[in-house]
Amino acid sequence: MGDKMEEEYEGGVVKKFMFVNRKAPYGTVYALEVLEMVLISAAFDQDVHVAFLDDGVYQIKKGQDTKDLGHKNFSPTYRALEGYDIEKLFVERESLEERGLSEADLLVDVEVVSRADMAKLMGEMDVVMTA
Amino acid sequence: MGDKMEEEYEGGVVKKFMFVNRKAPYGTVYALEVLEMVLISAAFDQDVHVAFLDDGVYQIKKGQDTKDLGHKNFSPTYRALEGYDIEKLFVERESLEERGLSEADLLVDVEVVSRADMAKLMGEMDVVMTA
Amino acid sequence: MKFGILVNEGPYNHQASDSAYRFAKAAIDKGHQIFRVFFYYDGVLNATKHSDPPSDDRNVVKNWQKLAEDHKVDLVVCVAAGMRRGIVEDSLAPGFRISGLGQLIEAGIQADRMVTFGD
Amino acid sequence: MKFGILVNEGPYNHQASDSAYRFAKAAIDKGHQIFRVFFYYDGVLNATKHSDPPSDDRNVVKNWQKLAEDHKVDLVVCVAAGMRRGIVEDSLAPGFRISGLGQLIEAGIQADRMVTFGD
Amino acid sequence: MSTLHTVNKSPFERANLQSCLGHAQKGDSVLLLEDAVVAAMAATAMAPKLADAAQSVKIFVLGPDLKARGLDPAGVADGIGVVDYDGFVDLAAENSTVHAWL
Amino acid sequence: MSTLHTVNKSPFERANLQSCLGHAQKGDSVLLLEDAVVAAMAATAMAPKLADAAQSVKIFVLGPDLKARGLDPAGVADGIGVVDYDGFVDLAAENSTVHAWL
Repeated sequence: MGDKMEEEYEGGVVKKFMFVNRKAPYGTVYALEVLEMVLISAAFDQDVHVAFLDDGVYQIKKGQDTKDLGHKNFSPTYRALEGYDIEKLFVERESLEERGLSEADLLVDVEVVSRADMAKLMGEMDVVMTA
Repeated sequence: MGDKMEEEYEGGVVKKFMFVNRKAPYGTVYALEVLEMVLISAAFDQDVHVAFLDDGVYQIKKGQDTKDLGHKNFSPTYRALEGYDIEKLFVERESLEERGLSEADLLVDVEVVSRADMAKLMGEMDVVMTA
Repeated sequence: MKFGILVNEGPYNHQASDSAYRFAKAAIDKGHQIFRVFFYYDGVLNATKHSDPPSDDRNVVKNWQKLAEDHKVDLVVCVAAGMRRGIVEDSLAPGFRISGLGQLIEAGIQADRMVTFGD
Repeated sequence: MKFGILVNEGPYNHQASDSAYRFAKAAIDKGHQIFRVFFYYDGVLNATKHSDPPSDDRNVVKNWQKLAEDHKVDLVVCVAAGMRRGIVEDSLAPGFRISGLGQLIEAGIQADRMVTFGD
Repeated sequence: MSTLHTVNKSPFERANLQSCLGHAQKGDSVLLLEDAVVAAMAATAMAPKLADAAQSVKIFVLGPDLKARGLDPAGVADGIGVVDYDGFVDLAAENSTVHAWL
Repeated sequence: MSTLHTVNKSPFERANLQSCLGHAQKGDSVLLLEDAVVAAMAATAMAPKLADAAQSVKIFVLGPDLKARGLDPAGVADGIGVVDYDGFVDLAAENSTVHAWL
């Protein structure tokens, strides 16, 4: 996919993008619409990072079942990101711990990092998108 | 005003209404639109209470000047409530204190009550409107 | 029992409108009456006839419409809040009507309980 | 310097759109360029031509329109977010255009700084 | 006279649950819904605060909102009742006033 | 490389200022705007937290948002700079990235 996309995007610039998720899913639409943003970004051949911290960690909690709400359950899409070459997913350890969650509760492969390392990583980005 | 309104409103029921303000003004529109709700309620001859707690206490801070924002400064309207026979304004003391504010900082006459008394008052209401 | 419902937020961005709809539906199914649903603040945006969400998601506007159709629920949009946000007669989906804020206070008086859904 | 701006919230309910407008205006007045303003989430509601706020308050939609007129600022509304919320071609105020989310990523690449305003 | 208090935001992000618990009276009920359901889980750092509150008020959590977020009703803290929308309606009917902490 | 962090919500109501301060790096700047300006006042219960943060990051507050809320710029805590929208633009230009804590 990478080659095709590089032809499509003529600018040639590669920036470090980070999409930061701090909010729980379903109570607000941000989680879903950020995910749509992440998917689109795949077409631009940028260096894409996706971060989950604070209540954002609930976005990738296993076992989401929205039948009784009527909302679309979009959580399986996080597992599809790999197919778009979006593989740099980071979760903050402290955020998991405060919420009584562990890596085993997550539905997708991620790198669990400390708050200090997340902060350092954020500092290396060119573009940070939040909602 | 009371007599005229009683004729207009045929139900004859008088309920204890409370409009609860917990949010700061300008960052969101809730303060302004709750105030519009309070003004309308005056026409229905109900037992109206207006409560300011948490960041809602900033709604009645003296000296608001919105010239540089373009927003309408609606704070003078709180002083006009008395003309509509809406005189039961309550402010929570603990909320003021946490914010370094005192009664002298407020632009309208209010009753400053403890959190415990505010809680008790809330418990006596028939209808609580919040935003 | 007669319930009044206040919806403070628009469709999709917040769950408030969905929760209000589920509550209203459950109340009706249990034999209660919905005296009125009043849409205020960004809640007025629930009344737009132009909403066209992805087909694999719920349709918030249609849910309200159907509730109005099936159970004659009175769906009232605040005129002043609507004008600020571009919800006018022309934009209304069937089942909604525009009126004044007095209709909310009236609901507070007439209904046995007012239940508010917001952000 | 080239700025890209992302507006996440609609007019009136949140200050985000006002803050974004003031930032854009100040940047232009200082000689910077606004590469694009992208409206996403409830931000798409800033583009409605039907907004008619009280005359003693600011007109958020008109502020953006005038900025586009006076300084040729590119105001882009996300098509998918707009469809959910009822913002379609017919509802657009002059100065706004509808396009895909790719325009936001492009702004992130092309602009020297992306500045986001939200809730 | 008793009040059903509803809270719909996560206590990790917003202060409304705390403000609610600071004002609820003995015998009142508190319903956690939408993003507030996370507060009901026994394993979170919030659990002691909720357990404390449950001494004087009845605490409930909306099951459909738990399930949507992948949270197992079996993991809800002791003393917190799980209800569905029917139960929400019953709580609103049983109490004389509903106060939404927004 | 340095970042301008923007925070627009009151720390009495939301956790985003705290999360921001937990991630800002030495030499970064933090701008308080909209409802977050209340955090800049010396007299509030938040002041010690902000003073602490000001040891390693530069903290600014947007003057027009202070004035709108009736808060006197003279009452802003020591070490916090008051800027207008021009200053906000300068901060965004001087730092290499802008991170909005929403």
